[in-house]
Amino acid sequence: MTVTVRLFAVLRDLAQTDSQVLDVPNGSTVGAAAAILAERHPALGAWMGRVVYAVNLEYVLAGRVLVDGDELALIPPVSGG
Amino acid sequence: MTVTVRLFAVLRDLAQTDSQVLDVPNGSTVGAAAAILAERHPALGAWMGRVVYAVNLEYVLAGRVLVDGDELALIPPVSGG
Amino acid sequence: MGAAISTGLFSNALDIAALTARLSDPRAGGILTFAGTTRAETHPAGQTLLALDYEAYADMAARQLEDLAESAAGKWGALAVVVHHRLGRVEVGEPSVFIGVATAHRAAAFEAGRFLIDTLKASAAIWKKEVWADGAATWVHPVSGLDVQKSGEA
Amino acid sequence: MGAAISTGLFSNALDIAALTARLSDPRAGGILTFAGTTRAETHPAGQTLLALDYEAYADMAARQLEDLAESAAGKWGALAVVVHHRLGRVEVGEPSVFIGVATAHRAAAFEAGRFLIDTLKASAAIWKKEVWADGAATWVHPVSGLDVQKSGEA
Repeated sequence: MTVTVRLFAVLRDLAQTDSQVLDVPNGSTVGAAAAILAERHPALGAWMGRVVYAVNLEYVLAGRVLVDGDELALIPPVSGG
Repeated sequence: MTVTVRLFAVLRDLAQTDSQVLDVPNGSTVGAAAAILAERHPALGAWMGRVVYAVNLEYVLAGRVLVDGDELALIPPVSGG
Repeated sequence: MGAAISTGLFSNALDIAALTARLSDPRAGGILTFAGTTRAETHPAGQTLLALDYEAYADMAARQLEDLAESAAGKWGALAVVVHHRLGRVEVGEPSVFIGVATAHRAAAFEAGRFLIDTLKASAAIWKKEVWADGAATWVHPVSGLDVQKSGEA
Repeated sequence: MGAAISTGLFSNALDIAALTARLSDPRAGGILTFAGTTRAETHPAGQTLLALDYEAYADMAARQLEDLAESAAGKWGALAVVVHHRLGRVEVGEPSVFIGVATAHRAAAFEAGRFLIDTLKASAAIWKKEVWADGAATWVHPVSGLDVQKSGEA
């Protein structure tokens, strides 16, 4: 199945992309998909311990199971305001 | 000696004056001056337990000793804001 | 560098936008404002509140508002402080008091703002009279915090 | 009667006066506003801060700001709530965020206001980049509350 991954701020700069479609095995968790992404973009590695996740615009934990077509966002520490 | 007494809000309405010069014995306290005032204006009686005092624009306690020419204000519960 | 302070009692309407603009400062990270407004009320007997009518012991209250602003500047390092209070008739929906503070960080802005309005309400020599639709007018002389709430304060 | 709510992310300058005017309500006794502004900074290495550059996960942040405003309306009975955030470049002295709330009593206004700005800063999917006079630009990704203070937040 495929999920769309969104990257922001320092993550987008490091990966040199703000969005990409990722092939992941059916039933993958958010954490597993993030690991596949990190393999493809080694530059993200140092940040993977500091991101949280959102699926379809809502914060989720790493154990959340993805379904085909989900939008998965990696959210580095926020600094709005 | 004389002090000028200032009255506000409900006290002014009851006494039908906002200011008056009061003769008090030398060395009178604020509390003693207020008692003289209350004798002259019985309508203020019910309020005398609820006022606080200011002398020359600063809050003081009833024991404060007045000097000739002081401005003594009776301050009913405030409701600004 | 000292704080920019503006305080006073005014018979004309408070210009919230102009007062807020006075709080701009390049050193500021947060600007907090609070306006107390005359709230529509219905008297237990069914009357509607038309307005509040404010009076002050003007010389004393003016000095108190200035002291308040200076305290906020000193205690919270405020860069700019505004404390303006209306006198006379304030219609429903109109502001009777405006406080504003600019600080480097937001926690100080909230604390200083709360201090300014709470202390003003508790101690400034200012009184309001409720003016009702039937022409009745009653002074508000609260007995306690609870009575303050009941008698129509913000 | 429901609360009047206005939220969103905007590329144009925030019009503080117009946003404050939206909070007027005859049922209100208090109107609180807070604006977070870009604070003049000097980098430890001596550079001067020119501006902050904001980006957001726009679809998510827009929904979060709306949820925040609805929470404040529900929890504190706010009559009107505004939560607007800038995107793009915000020069020193300019506001990047504006929150405002109208309530019947002042304690609720302060509590709801603090909730809005604190929760927005802690959770909204928005990021800022510091843009320095020498052209350097660094993302702000705070490690903790302490780091947030050090990295230039209000």
